Amino acid sequence: MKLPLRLAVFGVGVAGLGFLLVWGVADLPPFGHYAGPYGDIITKLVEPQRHMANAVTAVVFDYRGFDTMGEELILFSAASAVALLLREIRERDTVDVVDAIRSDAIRGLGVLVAAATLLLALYVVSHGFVSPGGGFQGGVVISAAFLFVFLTGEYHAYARLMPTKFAEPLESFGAGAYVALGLIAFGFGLAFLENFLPLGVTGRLRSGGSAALVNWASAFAVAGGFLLIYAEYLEGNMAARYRRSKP
Amino acid sequence: MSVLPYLLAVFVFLVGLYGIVSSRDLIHLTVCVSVCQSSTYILLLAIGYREHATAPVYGDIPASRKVVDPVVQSLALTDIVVAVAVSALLLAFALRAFEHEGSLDPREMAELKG
Amino acid sequence: MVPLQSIALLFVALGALLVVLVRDVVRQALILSLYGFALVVLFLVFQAPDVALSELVVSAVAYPLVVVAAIARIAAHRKRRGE
Amino acid sequence: MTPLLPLLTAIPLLAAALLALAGKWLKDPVPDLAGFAAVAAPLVLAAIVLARTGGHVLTYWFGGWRPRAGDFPVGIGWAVDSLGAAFALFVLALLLSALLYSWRYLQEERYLYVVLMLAFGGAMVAFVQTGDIFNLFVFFELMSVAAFALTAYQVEEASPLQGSFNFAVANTIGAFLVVFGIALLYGRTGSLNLAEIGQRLTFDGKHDGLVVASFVFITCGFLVKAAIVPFHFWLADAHAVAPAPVCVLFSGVMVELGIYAVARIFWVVYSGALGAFDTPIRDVLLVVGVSTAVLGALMCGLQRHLKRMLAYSTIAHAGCFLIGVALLTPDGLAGAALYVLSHGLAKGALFLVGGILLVTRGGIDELLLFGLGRRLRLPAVAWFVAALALASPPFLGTFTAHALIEDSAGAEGYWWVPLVLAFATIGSAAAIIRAGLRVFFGVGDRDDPLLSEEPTESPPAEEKPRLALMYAVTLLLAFGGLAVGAWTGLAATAMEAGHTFTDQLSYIHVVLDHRPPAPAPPGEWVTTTSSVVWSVVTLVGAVALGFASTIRARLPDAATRVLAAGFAPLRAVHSGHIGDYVAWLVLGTGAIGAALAVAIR
Repeated sequence: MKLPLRLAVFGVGVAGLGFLLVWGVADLPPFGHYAGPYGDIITKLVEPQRHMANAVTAVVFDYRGFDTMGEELILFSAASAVALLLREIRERDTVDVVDAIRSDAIRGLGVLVAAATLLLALYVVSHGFVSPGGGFQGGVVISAAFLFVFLTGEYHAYARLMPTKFAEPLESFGAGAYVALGLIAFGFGLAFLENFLPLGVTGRLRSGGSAALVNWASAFAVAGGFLLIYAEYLEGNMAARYRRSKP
Repeated sequence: MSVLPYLLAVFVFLVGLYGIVSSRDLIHLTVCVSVCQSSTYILLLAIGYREHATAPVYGDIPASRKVVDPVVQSLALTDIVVAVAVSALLLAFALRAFEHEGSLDPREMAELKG
Repeated sequence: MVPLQSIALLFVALGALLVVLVRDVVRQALILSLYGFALVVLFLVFQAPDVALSELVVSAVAYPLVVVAAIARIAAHRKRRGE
Repeated sequence: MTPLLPLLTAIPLLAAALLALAGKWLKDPVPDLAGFAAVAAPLVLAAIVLARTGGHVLTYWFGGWRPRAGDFPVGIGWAVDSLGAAFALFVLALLLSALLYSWRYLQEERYLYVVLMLAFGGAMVAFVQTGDIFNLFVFFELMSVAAFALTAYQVEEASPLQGSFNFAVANTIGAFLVVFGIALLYGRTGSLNLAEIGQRLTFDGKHDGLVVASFVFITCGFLVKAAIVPFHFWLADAHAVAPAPVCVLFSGVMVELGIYAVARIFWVVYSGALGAFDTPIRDVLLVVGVSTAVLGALMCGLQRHLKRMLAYSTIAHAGCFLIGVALLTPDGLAGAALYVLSHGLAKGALFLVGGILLVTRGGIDELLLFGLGRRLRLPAVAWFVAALALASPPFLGTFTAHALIEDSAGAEGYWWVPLVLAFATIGSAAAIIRAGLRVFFGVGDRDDPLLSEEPTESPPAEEKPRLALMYAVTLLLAFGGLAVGAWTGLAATAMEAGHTFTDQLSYIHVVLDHRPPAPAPPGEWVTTTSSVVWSVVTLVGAVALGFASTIRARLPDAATRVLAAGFAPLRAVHSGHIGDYVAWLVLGTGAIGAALAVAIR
């Protein structure tokens, strides 16, 4: 179809779809007046049942931990597929790589910022049951730490720190550990992904029972998955970019 | 006023769809897909919001405070991961398709016809 | 609804429109990042700090960067073909 | 048995992660053997589960969050009835066949292929068992992402990756529609458990905008996966580029899961609230199903790329499945279930023959392969046996499925349904027979003015294909598809399963109140004369049209021109342009929504 015809088809469709969308959301409870009950029941139960201060993390890793397992596997499958698809192009394109940024100050700064981000990430992961944060967000921040190394232009440092050979096992390990933790509970005669450790004290770092382990598994899976995606996209580029900047 | 945030989600969704339909570049199109997806987080979080309520995290606040719904937030978190995973994959497809066709314009690569 | 929420809503609506309407992919990636920040603010005023944190890292920083990387690859490829 | 339910999905998923971790260091046959084991073990479990579900609904609560009777469910629950268990078993059986077949079929990074197949299979198994709407979405996405990746697997090939791109974009937008529907339902009921949502909607008794819109969004979202017109465009593109063993799963179960989800959501969530509007819902779904069946049947007569032709045949049959479900009767659903079984096996065999042609003859194009398959006797047998199974011959193949749907339609006053089923079956089987005659026997002409030009696929790298294993799997599937119709006892079992599936109240009681399900009335199936007559008509029609199609080039020029001109718009609509596909998707959702809005308001 030519663009005008396509837009005409789309326009007619959008009239119907838009009407349907508006008609549907108009019957929702007014904004700011969520009627429950799911979230309310959880917020009441989470402290006495789970000794966790962050209800969102409790839902993600405990009440609905099985969803999160599926989610880790989505990331795992997608990242593996991206690696598979782009690796071949990259191998074809890659040539010698020379670092463009030669200033020691910038290099030092990059590593410093990366280290600080990594520390922050570990804090975010470990405090997931206490404050906003947790395995998913923390995992993303871990991967961001390595991005800083990349952004300051240290290809060799970056390649040493974060080659795909390190990201790939990390994500597989995280995803596998998540499923395995489910099966461990199973081995104890409990339900799949049921808590099998003491719950600890609310507000302390070591609260949350075995959901804390799930939290870490998820952090590894997310960090590994994101690192792999960055690596596959950025590394090929580095090669292209540096080849051009080569004298 | 009380439906405005919901209408924002509807608007963003439709705008994203328009972008996909009218796009002339697979990378542009992929970004429009992610705009479309962001409408789902807006809708989810808007549904779970409560007036004069705080986030469902009880660091120092008394447990009697009204809080917003934690479930929609966890659903939105899941949705974000899914979004990035799919977008990364779409970009990879676009790159490979470019390798093969030498173009990113969906009009020029309609090899699968009929 | 508080004023801050209205402003955030407005910015998100504008951002979405701009991301879609800008046809140049490099500029689009930049605006995508700004749109991500608008969403972060919206999620904060919706009392969703966990979601805002993820959105900040993923949609405002990491994803636009990946898009830019993809664009750069295409550019490099085109250049090589042209040579 | 119930405590073992999560293993059905946990074993393949854990194996996928472990294989990805260790795959690089494993010597050649180990990843494959691990893959077989990781599918065979849950396959055995699924068979046991199926045996235990007869008349029961098994529930399982993850994380130990089993609610007390009457309490609000805070965790994720699975609820497995006979139909769900049968589907899980079927998924795993086809997955094992595909893995065995592809032992030596694909070479590049092959442990990753096994990894993605395991994730794909594990996701599909979870998808059919779950009783939680967001969990349904999560595994829908996992199966989609694995499927996108698998279409693009043969990275060495120059095959257009745009097929995968179109597939991914269309299905992702379908998923957004599903999320919108879920969000609306959550805003109304504050729950994600299917039984709880169904109970609350029924208790509310409202049929307002929210209920109708969420129903339309979820239904249309899943119909994208089911390749129903006008959401079907991606399917042919994806099948044309995906490896043959992957197509077996796409056509055999993935598409069908879309319809399964529509049925599950309709009966558990909406059948109470929209109970008074059975007729408009039935009519809208029937219109959509009939258009799909007709369009698929017409399009497969125009394809020379064998996998693409088979993909359009899948679309024709998907329309028939939807017709069975759309009757909104237990028997129609039972017919659709049997149809899925027989079609999945037969269509699987056909794709595998396509793969054998690729490996041994280096092509997948009907006219380029003309007569080249003469010495491939066993694949020829498999091809024609599978074609026969799909042609609904008396007491074989899809016969019982057709008969159940036709009888149920007759009881509801839809006398024309057998005509549509016959049209779709004749069109699709004739195209398969035509291609088989040309490729394996060199019957008819080498040129055909009605077939389109397609890029041809080059064969995957091949060292020593395990042809014996490939032949064995292919023949097994083909004869399995034929045997389904002969096993008449299966019809009665399917009817009982259909009753359990469609009993909303009983499902809710089982999940929320832990009561035993209401017993289903014993299924009793008698062959009617009209179903035998229709089956003879379709068989004769398919064979006659199949032979006639091989010599289409001998038609007078004027007739050819008229036919070509008639098909031209149909062809033009399938443009390969993703923007077009999304425009149609929006139009379809809008139209279905408008029709239901008018009828229900």
